[in-house]
Amino acid sequence: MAEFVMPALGADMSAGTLLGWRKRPGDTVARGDIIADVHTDKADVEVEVFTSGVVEKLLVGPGEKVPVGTPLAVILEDGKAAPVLPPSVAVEAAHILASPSAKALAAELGVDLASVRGSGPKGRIQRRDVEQAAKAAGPPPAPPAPAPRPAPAPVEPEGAEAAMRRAIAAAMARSKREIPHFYLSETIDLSRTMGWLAQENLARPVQDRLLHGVLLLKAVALGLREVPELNATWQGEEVVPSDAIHLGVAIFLRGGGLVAPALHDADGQTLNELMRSFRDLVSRARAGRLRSSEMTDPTITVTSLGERGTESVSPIIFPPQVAIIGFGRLVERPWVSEGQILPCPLVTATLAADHRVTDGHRAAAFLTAVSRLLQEPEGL
Amino acid sequence: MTTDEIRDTVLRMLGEIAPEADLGEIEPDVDFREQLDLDSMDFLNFVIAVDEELGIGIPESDYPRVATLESFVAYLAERMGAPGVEAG
Amino acid sequence: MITTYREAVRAALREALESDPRVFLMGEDVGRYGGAFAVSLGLLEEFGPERVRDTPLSESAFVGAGIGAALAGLRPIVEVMTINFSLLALDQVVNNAAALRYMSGGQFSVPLVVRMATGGGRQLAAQHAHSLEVWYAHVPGIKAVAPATVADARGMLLSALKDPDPVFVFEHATLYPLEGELEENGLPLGRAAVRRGGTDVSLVTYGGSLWKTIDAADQLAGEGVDAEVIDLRSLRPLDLETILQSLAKTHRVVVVDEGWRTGSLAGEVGMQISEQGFDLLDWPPQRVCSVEVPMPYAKHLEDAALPSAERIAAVVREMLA
Amino acid sequence: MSVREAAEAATSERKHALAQLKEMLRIRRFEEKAAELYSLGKIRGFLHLYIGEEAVAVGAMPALSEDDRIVATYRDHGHALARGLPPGALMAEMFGKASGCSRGRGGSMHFFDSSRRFYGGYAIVGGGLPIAVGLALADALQGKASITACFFGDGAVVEGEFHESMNLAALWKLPLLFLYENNLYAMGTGIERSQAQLDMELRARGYGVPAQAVDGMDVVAVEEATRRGAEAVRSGGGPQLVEFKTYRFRAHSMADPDLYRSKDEIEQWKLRDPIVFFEARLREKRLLDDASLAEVEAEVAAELDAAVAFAEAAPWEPLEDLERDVYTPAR
Repeated sequence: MAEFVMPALGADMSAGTLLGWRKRPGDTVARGDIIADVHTDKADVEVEVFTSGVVEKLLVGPGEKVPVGTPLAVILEDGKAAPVLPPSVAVEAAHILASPSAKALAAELGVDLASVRGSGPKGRIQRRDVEQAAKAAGPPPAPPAPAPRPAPAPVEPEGAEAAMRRAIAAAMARSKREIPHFYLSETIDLSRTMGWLAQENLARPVQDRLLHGVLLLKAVALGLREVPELNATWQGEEVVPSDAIHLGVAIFLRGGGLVAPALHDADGQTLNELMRSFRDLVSRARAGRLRSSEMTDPTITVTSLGERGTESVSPIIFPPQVAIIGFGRLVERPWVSEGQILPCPLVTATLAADHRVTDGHRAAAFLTAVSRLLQEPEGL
Repeated sequence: MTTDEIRDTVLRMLGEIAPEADLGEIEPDVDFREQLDLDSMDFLNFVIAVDEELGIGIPESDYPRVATLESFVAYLAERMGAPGVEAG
Repeated sequence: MITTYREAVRAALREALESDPRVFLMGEDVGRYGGAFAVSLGLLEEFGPERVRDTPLSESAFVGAGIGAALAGLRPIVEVMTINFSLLALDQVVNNAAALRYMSGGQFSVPLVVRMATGGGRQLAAQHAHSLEVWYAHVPGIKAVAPATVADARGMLLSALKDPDPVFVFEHATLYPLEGELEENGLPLGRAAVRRGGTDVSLVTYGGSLWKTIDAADQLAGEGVDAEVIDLRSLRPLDLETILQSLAKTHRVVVVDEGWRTGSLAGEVGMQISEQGFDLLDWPPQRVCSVEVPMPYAKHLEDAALPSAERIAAVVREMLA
Repeated sequence: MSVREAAEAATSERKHALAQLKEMLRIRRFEEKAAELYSLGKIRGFLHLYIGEEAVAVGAMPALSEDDRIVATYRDHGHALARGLPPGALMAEMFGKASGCSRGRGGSMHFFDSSRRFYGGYAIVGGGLPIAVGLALADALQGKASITACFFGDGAVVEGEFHESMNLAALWKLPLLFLYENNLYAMGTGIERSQAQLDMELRARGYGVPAQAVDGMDVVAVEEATRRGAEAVRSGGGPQLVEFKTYRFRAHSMADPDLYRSKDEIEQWKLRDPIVFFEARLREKRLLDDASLAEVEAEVAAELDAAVAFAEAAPWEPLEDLERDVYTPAR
């Protein structure tokens, strides 16, 4: 391992400024090749290298002024194995220029900054350089799928997801500690609902197709008009009812994590509008582009584990809200309908409510309202 | 459009819905919704993408016939390969 | 309801005068002339000379009188025609309005609102184009806000009137004809607003510079750069939290401020970001401010001196190169 | 007038006169004690003493009601005491204590008392004038009978704010009583070297403001002139100005070597010391004798000692409150 140092290009030269490199790490150099351009007080000089081999690493970036003798690059001499540079030497060799955020990310992703080439001014390492280094160091890259559209939102950096996990944990713990939960559940026969939905979707273009989830949302919103106490927040020592109905919709992020941003004024939206805003909310949630008001405005939350969830779910209330309703998986079960036992599509709705704010009687009224609304889908 | 071209198009669209998924690993004859953890919203976006790009509107009743990658490609090939023949 | 910035301010003035007998408007040519920027047009006829008072050109006296009237329980709105003339009243602002509450050990509040037009861009040359909001935002004891939209032109004035302490409202002179929606945004006076979401760079600005910053963001969008635009709305207090939330996403920030670069509000924002958002920075905080010259008259010179969408976009391109 | 009425009049005149004398002595002794405490380092910063001008504050204040509003200058000890601010609170303020009339935030130049409508001392010469215009404007707009009295000196009358305030008050016919304390010197500059026109009555007429000048060393004359001025303002005729020709026996402030005036000029004025002048008058009218004077002095001394003790014992403001009262807490 040989070091290429700032040469003394004249008797009175004490320091030189690297103008630019002619070679990149990995390039082979032969004795006498021009490896860099250096500016001295007298002139700009093409500098040659005296060892043949392969450029291992560039230690100084363009524009940097360093004293004569300072190591500028490391050359792996021909015929020599590449011993691991003792870290002290590498680090002392050059002050590593990296942005604070890049340093923080490098620490999180376990990337050694000394091994990263900076793409910023004066060779400063930026986040993308660290991200690339991390990717390079990661598992063999998947075959690059051709992606004509702009690259989808980058994967949540590890740091942010851990932060989200911590935030959810804190909120759930506080909720369990402070809110006296009580639970009620109701199994709802969706025969007429799903029949109406199938007919409705047949008549609609694909773009306007409705998901049954939207019907659940609208039923909850309209149900809250009949039992408004559940549409409120707990502030300080008292419940503050909300005249607006903003449904927090639990959205599971790809690769883990959960957010429950608000669908504003859900009760006032038609099914078409609600479907469009629901689709928009999900895509923006997954792209990490939610507005702050969507995070702070929900007055109640609706959660559902989707097709591969369980039959019922007993959710925990998101403080400062005072209720949450969870819908289980749609299941086909024998069900007594007009005196006959028929296979019916059923969903179990479980309401968790804050006993400081309401009681079983009113909560039951809400669930029966939702059930009734779902069974008259035309009214949604 | 050959079945390979159809498969590439389908894979690309799936890549947009689940960017972090590893498309190379998809088992062709296992429900890809499960493999890629797609929920009903993802699948609807996927169906809409197919409709927008390939002009084929998949009715809900046909959803069971397009659960795996292979059956999806075959379904599309049939719908495209033999225009006029209504899919089952 | 679509209206103009000027009419939105007038709507707030009328609502305040109607709803609160303690409110009165005082300033140069606010009455018979209808306001130098026609903001108070018609208010004299509607509310009479007692509550819509034209004043002699005595900035120190009528700003001081505004403070005194506030001390005695009224809710005066003083209009200083432009920030350029407000320099004559700075003694009353800094030594009395801002200090009386503290100096008197909390015995007096000064619920005063002072409005003034600000900024350049209309070829009025050096003495009539100042953007010195930072001088006011520097002083503890007063608040400084800069409504940039039609909604804020009304909303922030009404919030200012509810504030028990002096609030200085800076209305950029080029904004008066701006058209927009008069809806309620319910944002507290001190909160910034994200006017355009984005993930690649945070453009922080206020007042008259908002719209050229949005133009820059639109230009950049065409080049695949997704810029977030934050409208500070309040210069004191400064909503650093909203800026840092954005920076946590974008890791790059440019502050756009029509004030001169040295000692500008942009400098203060950049410093607070460096103090509390250091680890989020992937690039040093950047500024686009007025070139440090007394504002020239010639249009091509003034345009070059003022921040512009092109200059903003250029800085962003450099940061993302 | 019946004998009884005459007797009553005499006793009330005697009571009032003794009260006026006591007020002037309270100020004189307070200022002498302040100078002493300043030299001991208990009082810091700037200190501007009122010694020599007591007749102005003591004469003017009785003409102003509780509801009237008072604006003073940085030489505000006399005005504050005459308006009724407790000496203990003033002393504590100069000690920088939390029990000071401004919580230790203002110091000697900035005494405030909202309950007594005392809107403070102002260190910027002329800075209080626009405030006074505003206070008067508020009363006018609310149709209130109260008036605002604003004290200012010969330094202020050459400030722009004096011109703007006189014009605005006169233009809007505001209930404002301009009380001009002409003590001949603005710090080190005599009025002949700062004012092109010395006749304030003439200058005031330029704004259409009736003005009168009176001997500021004669507490009775000051009281009569101030009452006339106040009544005229109360009648709604707009602002009035009263000029008190007075003199300060001490330097501008503790730091002032007082080189700009001759010693004998000071001695000449001391011959017309407002307290000595008033005492002699009362003795002549048999309203005062050695015994009653000694009694007044004793009362004043006791009150002053209590004030200093109060200030010594008063607590400092806790540092955690440093940022309190910059803004009004949201209710």
